[in-house]
Amino acid sequence: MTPGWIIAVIAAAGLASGGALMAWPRSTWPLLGVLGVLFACLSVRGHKSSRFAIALALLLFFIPAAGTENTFLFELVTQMGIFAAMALGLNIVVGMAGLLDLGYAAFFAIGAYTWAIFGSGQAAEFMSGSFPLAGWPYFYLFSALAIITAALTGTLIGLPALRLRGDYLAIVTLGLGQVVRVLANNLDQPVNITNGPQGITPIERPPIGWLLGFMRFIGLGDNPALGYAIFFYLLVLAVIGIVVLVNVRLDRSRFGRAWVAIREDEIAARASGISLTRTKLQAFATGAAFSGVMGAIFSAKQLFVSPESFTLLQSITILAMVILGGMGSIRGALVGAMAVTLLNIEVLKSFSDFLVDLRQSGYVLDLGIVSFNFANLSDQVEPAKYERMIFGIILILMMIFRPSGLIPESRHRLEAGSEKKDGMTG
Amino acid sequence: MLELRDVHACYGHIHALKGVTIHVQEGEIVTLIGSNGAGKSTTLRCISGLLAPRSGEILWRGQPIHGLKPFEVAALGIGHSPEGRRIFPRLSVEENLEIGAYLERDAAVIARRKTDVFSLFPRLAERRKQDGGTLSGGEQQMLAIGRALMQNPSLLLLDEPTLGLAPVLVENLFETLQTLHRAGKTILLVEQNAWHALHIAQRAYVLQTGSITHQGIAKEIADDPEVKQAYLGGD
Amino acid sequence: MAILDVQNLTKRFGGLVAVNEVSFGVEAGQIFSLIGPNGAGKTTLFNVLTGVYRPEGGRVLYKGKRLSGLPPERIAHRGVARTFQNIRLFGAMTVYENVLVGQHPSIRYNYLDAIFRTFRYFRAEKKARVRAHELLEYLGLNDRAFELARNLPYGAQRRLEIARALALRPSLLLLDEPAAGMNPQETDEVKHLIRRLRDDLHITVVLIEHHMKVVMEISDRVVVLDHGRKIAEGRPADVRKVPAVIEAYLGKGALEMIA
Amino acid sequence: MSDALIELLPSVLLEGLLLGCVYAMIALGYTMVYGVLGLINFAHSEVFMVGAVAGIEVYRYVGPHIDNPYALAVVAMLVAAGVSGGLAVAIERLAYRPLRKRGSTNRLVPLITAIGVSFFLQDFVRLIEGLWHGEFYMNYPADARMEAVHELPLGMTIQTKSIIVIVVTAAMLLGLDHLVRRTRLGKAIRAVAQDLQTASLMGIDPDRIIARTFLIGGALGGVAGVMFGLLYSQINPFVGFVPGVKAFTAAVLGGIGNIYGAMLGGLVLGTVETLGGTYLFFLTEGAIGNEYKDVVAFLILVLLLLFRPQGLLGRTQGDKV
Amino acid sequence: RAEVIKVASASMLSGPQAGLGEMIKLGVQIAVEEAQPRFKEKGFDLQFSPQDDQAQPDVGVAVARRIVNEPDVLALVGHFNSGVTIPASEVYKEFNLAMVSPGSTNPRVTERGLNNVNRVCGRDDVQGPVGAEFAINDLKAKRILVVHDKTAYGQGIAQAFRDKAQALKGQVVGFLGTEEKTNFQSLILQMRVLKPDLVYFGGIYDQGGVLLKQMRERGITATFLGPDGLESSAFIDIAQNAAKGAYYTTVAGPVEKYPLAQAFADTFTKRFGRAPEAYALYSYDAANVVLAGIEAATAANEGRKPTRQQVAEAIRKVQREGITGPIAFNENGDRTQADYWVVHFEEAKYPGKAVKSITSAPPAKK
Ligand SMILES: Nc1ncnc2c1ncn2[C@@H]1O[C@H](COP(=O)(O)OP(=O)(O)OP(=O)(O)O)[C@@H](O)[C@H]1O
Ligand SMILES: Nc1ncnc2c1ncn2[C@@H]1O[C@H](COP(=O)(O)OP(=O)(O)OP(=O)(O)O)[C@@H](O)[C@H]1O
Ligand SMILES: [Mg+2]
Ligand SMILES: [Mg+2]
Repeated sequence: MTPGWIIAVIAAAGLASGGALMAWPRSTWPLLGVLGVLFACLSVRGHKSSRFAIALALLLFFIPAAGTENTFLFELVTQMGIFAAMALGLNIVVGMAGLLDLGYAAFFAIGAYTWAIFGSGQAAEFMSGSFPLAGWPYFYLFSALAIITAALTGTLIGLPALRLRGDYLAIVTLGLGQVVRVLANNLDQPVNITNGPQGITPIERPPIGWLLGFMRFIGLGDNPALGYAIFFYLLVLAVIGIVVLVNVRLDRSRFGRAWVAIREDEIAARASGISLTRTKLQAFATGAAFSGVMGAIFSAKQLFVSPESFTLLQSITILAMVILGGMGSIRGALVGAMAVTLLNIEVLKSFSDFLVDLRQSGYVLDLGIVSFNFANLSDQVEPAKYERMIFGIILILMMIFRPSGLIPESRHRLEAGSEKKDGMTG
Repeated sequence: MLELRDVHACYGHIHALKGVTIHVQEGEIVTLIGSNGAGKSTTLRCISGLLAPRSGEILWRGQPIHGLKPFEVAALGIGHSPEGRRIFPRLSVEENLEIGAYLERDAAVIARRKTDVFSLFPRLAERRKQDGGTLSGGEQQMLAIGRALMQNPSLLLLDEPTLGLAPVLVENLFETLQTLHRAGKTILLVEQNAWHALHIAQRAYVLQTGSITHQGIAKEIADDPEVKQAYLGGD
Repeated sequence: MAILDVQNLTKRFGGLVAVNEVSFGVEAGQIFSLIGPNGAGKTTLFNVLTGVYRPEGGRVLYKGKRLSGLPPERIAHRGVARTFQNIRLFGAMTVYENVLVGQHPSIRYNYLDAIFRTFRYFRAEKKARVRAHELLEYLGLNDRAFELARNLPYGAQRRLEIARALALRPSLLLLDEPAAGMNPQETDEVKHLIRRLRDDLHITVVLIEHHMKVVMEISDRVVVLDHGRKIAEGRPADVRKVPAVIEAYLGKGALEMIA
Repeated sequence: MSDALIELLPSVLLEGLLLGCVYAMIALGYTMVYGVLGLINFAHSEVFMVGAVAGIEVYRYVGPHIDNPYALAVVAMLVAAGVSGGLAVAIERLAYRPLRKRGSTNRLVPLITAIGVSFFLQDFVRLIEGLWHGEFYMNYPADARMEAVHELPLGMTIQTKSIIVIVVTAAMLLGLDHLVRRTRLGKAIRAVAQDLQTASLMGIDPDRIIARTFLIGGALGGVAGVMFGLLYSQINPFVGFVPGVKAFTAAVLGGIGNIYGAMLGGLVLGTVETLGGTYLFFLTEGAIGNEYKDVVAFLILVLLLLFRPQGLLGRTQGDKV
Repeated sequence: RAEVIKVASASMLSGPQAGLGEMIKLGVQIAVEEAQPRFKEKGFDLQFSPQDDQAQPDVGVAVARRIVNEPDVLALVGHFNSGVTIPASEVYKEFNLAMVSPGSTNPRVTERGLNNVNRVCGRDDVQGPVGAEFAINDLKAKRILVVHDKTAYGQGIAQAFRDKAQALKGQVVGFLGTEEKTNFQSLILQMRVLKPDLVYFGGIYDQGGVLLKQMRERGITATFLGPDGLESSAFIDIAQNAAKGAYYTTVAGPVEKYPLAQAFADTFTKRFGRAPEAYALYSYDAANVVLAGIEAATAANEGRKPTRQQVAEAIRKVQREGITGPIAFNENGDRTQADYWVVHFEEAKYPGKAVKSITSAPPAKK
């Protein structure tokens, strides 16, 4: 258990960085501070309610307040949330059940297309009826449907995978993931279902009159652009909340234990009465479901889906989030998704913007012996071009210095903690 | 020949050896006994370089060898048949044995040693081509010992060689060890089967939670009432 | 009536007949031992009984119903538990969780119960936790409940395997060399434990063991295998006098030792 | 029409064989590293790419001095083998060995490292080539003698460079088989693969064996890179990815860790892909075609693995209960 | 201190298409560097902010959100892939940030009628038909095989080509998509059965060049025709001798007709040590349109820094002579009148020779 004063420090840091973010909503440093505090809230132990309160204050007050000035903040956190849900889903399959899945983006695609096809005019291409399905319940209905279709596909993909072990499974999921992408790219003929490489756009978003009303009420005006940014931010936060809750509850049930057991030793698990078929399919379906619902939200947020969003690279990125965070660890998956998204769309980009600015201003770095004029930097060394290279190096270093992830799985502490609580109440 | 001076070793925060001092003379059989988790295997792991001691010295013919890597220790002529057999599961029985003689390049010598092992464990000859991993528990144990013998080491470290062997084979094995001893081999033997081990060894050490509690001539240790009570099953 | 009835069981690996037309019956409440030289087919027989391998011939009846051909998890559900010759614990889980996993078939709630934490969930989990503690207590592992299984010393791991098997609430328990790697004192403890399992918990035990002390002192009945065939069966005192058994398995020294 | 299709078949199979040779050569690298470390070395596709680039540099700098295209191809392959082999060893040294030393047992950790290495190498090669030549799209120069077309029976034709590819592949495979099966090094590689610690007790230096494995696998990848360049001309720093994934698939298809499996898997995959790519269009009368060739390939993979979960030549786990 | 005005570019600077994306960035960079003195005189510090969208829609949207939240950025050149442009433009729309795409040719980019979205390139549904007319009327093609790269660009243009060719009573013997980048043997085997006399390739030069080279190696002699995706000296580098005799259609006119293009090419080569390729020309033009728009808006704003809204309106009204021909936008942001050229590689040498010019306007709004 972490001592109380650390929590106090975290709270103070949260207040400071949150305030700073409101004052300088476009600056990277306060943002890093806020995310650092969120990270701290996830990684320390005990003091559940204080940590929860700090995180909520940041997520529901400081970030939105700064976000009305800089909507990129909403975009950033929304993306983090979308990836976090996927990382949590994949964490069940790979981290807990130990089934290496390299085609995970397929479920995201299925969720995305489920809404994209019916939330746009696309469905009219192959069925009768009036599309898009705009208006109140449809988006939510189809998000639920996306959960079901993704879970069903998860089961289907899981079926042939059942007999396979380790890396054979990896390659089959990789293959089936590719098949889903190829289908999305090619099912524009003979019947046009997905509109192929052209993608589907525009996609309906759910009506947000209520939110705009509220925004008017608190004096934010009724700019729908801002409204939707806030809406998707809140929606993703809510969904993440549910996903985490479901994850934690499954983890501490016979289902979570069965997943870990088959990861550890299939033969011993079966001898303990655990059905491999059922357990693996449950893992696949649960993991897929999280991804599916985020797919539906993603398509509405982007207003556009095309097969390019669902590549092998995407699957691998999510896997990197899980491993970076700490395999099998729920909080690890959250942190991993946060870190990778932050790196990819904020830190690395800010860094290369910074270098570009240095170059354009002709800044001279003078180290006494050597001095270097940034204006002379060869054009081949355009920083923006090498973001992925830096990402690669970061991955390597992270793995070398924290091989078990940012927040490693800690089953013993988890059980010890919950046991103590049981002891107190019962 | 081999000497450990005040060796400490840890696994993470578990302090497994707390100052172990033992020595082995050329040509003797020394046995190390003690209950589960006493640190017997850990001692052997330290000698063969699988585990770096936290502090203390390990000397081989007067030279320090702690800090050497396992393959360097093996090259000095120390063979280790590890706990849990550790057969190469997807190499055949024969290949497992050949790997044991990795440091020997002379094919004729290798062939001769193989013949010796096969005559010691005829069952292995029968199963020459079978994958090591599919052998029965006891067969794997024979293979592990055979593999260590293939190394033809000056000092043989054996970690519970009788585990899972049928009684008749246990007997044979102890006889073999005595034969090896008579041929001049030096053996450091870790055994649960203390009665037998003390019977064939010259000297013995008793290890208890990381420290040596008794040491001396094997026969005397065997008669020590305390040891008798704890390790020889009462009466 | 026999609780376990093995009839003409045969298992081959390629050309090797690991279990060859073996038949025997185990009465409820017996401690029944399986001995024989290394590679005789004892572990393989266990593997067939628990569904890890499918037999090529013969069948297994358990409480009068056919067991052979079922997958391992179904056999476990029927109440047949086992331990493994090479320890197979869930290393990254705690001792306590290992025992919870062992109770899997008897924890009855569904997926939605787990997500919504219904009354059913709490009731079942509570029961499982209480029982887990009882079992750990019974095997003397209570003070290590929250250590990772892989960090336990060897002897404790063996006991944990037994605890996990007991968690299944078996009526038949198959133990594969439970005393391997134990010193004489610990071996004695195992012996008493097995007795208690039968006497307190009314579990029928089938035991593979090379420690003759254990086998001879606690078995009600012994079967001897060699090269996959049954070469002797009977009470311990009778079996150990059979020349073939002495020849193939016991050796002369062993006799002296027991005597 | 259908007569024309049947007449085409031998040619289709020949093309499949050629593609299969490239896949197989890359797959061997995957399989060797997998065999010894149990690691899917995703960075191998970049080792392959670097081989192809090294080959180009040979053509750029040595090409003008050597008039014999065959000798030049051999020099390019040798240099590429050296560069890629060295690179593979360096990757092992810098990225994977530190992980081993830290005692991490999670097999997915090196997988992520491999992906990091992959990202790094792609853009690093691009940076180097950009600074060096101002351009990072490269082309193998065409040489009339290499491109010469030979008539074969059954309407098949083959180019000189294709013959070279087939011959080199066959030679490499035989050499490798001998190495792994018969030599001391081969046995040591397999021993380290199965139990690194115990192997070291036998006097084997695992680091050295692993480095050599990477060296061999990397060299094969380098040769494959040059073969790829000769066959299909265009090279860039991102060219490794697709053949890499395919070759990995081939390695698994054949039974990962098994050298003949990698070979067979490569050939099967190359053939299936070419067959599907060519005939789907005609069989469905134009409804679908080439774009589904990967679907066909992967579905066949799934089907094969359903019936042989350990791959075509893989052995069932020797894991005894 | 001078007030800062930023022009951003967004294209893929990493990943397999990085070469193209880099050309776009460099084109803009030249234009900005040329304009910097002009802006300085008026008291502005003109800066350039290149961004990498990795050719991925979700990265593109994130980049867009970053750009719109940087107040100094007044306009943007980009994106390239229509699949990225469309979702990103929805973000720009919300913030009235004008964008001029150098290469998104998909009709939907402009068909949504957004007043901040413009492009200087052609449209698939114009360029494809131009190619079809040329194939049927001038080349007298009898059996046409259409191949495309399964991207929004390639497939879109190939479809438009096919539809027009069929409308002109041409026989299209096959319509094939492939994601393959290097090994086109199965397509070539199909050609041996289909026996086309013209192959239309909807896609980019890095694939087209390889396809053409392999076709010729295997003795397929059909005429090769493609869209402006083939416009690159690299096409020749890849296809080598096989490039001889190939055709492509483009909006970028021949150098001899547009002397400005030659000057640009010289500057570019001097600055970066290599020759510009098609999309550098387009992006240079796009950047100049953007800069002209900013200057016009500044003038209208009495020399003060204009708002994005003002810049967007000004850009829509720009009329100027670009290096790819005259540029003016219609109410959708398409070029009003574009001259399409057919270019022929008489030798395996870049640039080829313009053999035909067809003037065409974008189709009326549906
Ligand atoms: N890998 C490990 N990680 C953590 N602790 C370990 C590890 N290996 C051994 N230990 C601990 O170190 C102590 C000594 O173990 P060691 O294996 O040397 O005992 P031993 O005397 O060989 O016992 P046994 O008779 O059971 O083989 C034990 O308490 C054990 O729990
Ligand atoms: N999966 C397998 N493939 C091939 N042969 C096997 C397999 N499993 C067991 N065997 C062989 O079957 C025979 C019986 O093995 P089993 O493990 O049943 O012996 P056991 O009686 O348990 O011996 P031990 O007392 O040594 O454990 C052995 O010779 C073994 O080599
Ligand atoms: Mg031990
Ligand atoms: Mg056994």
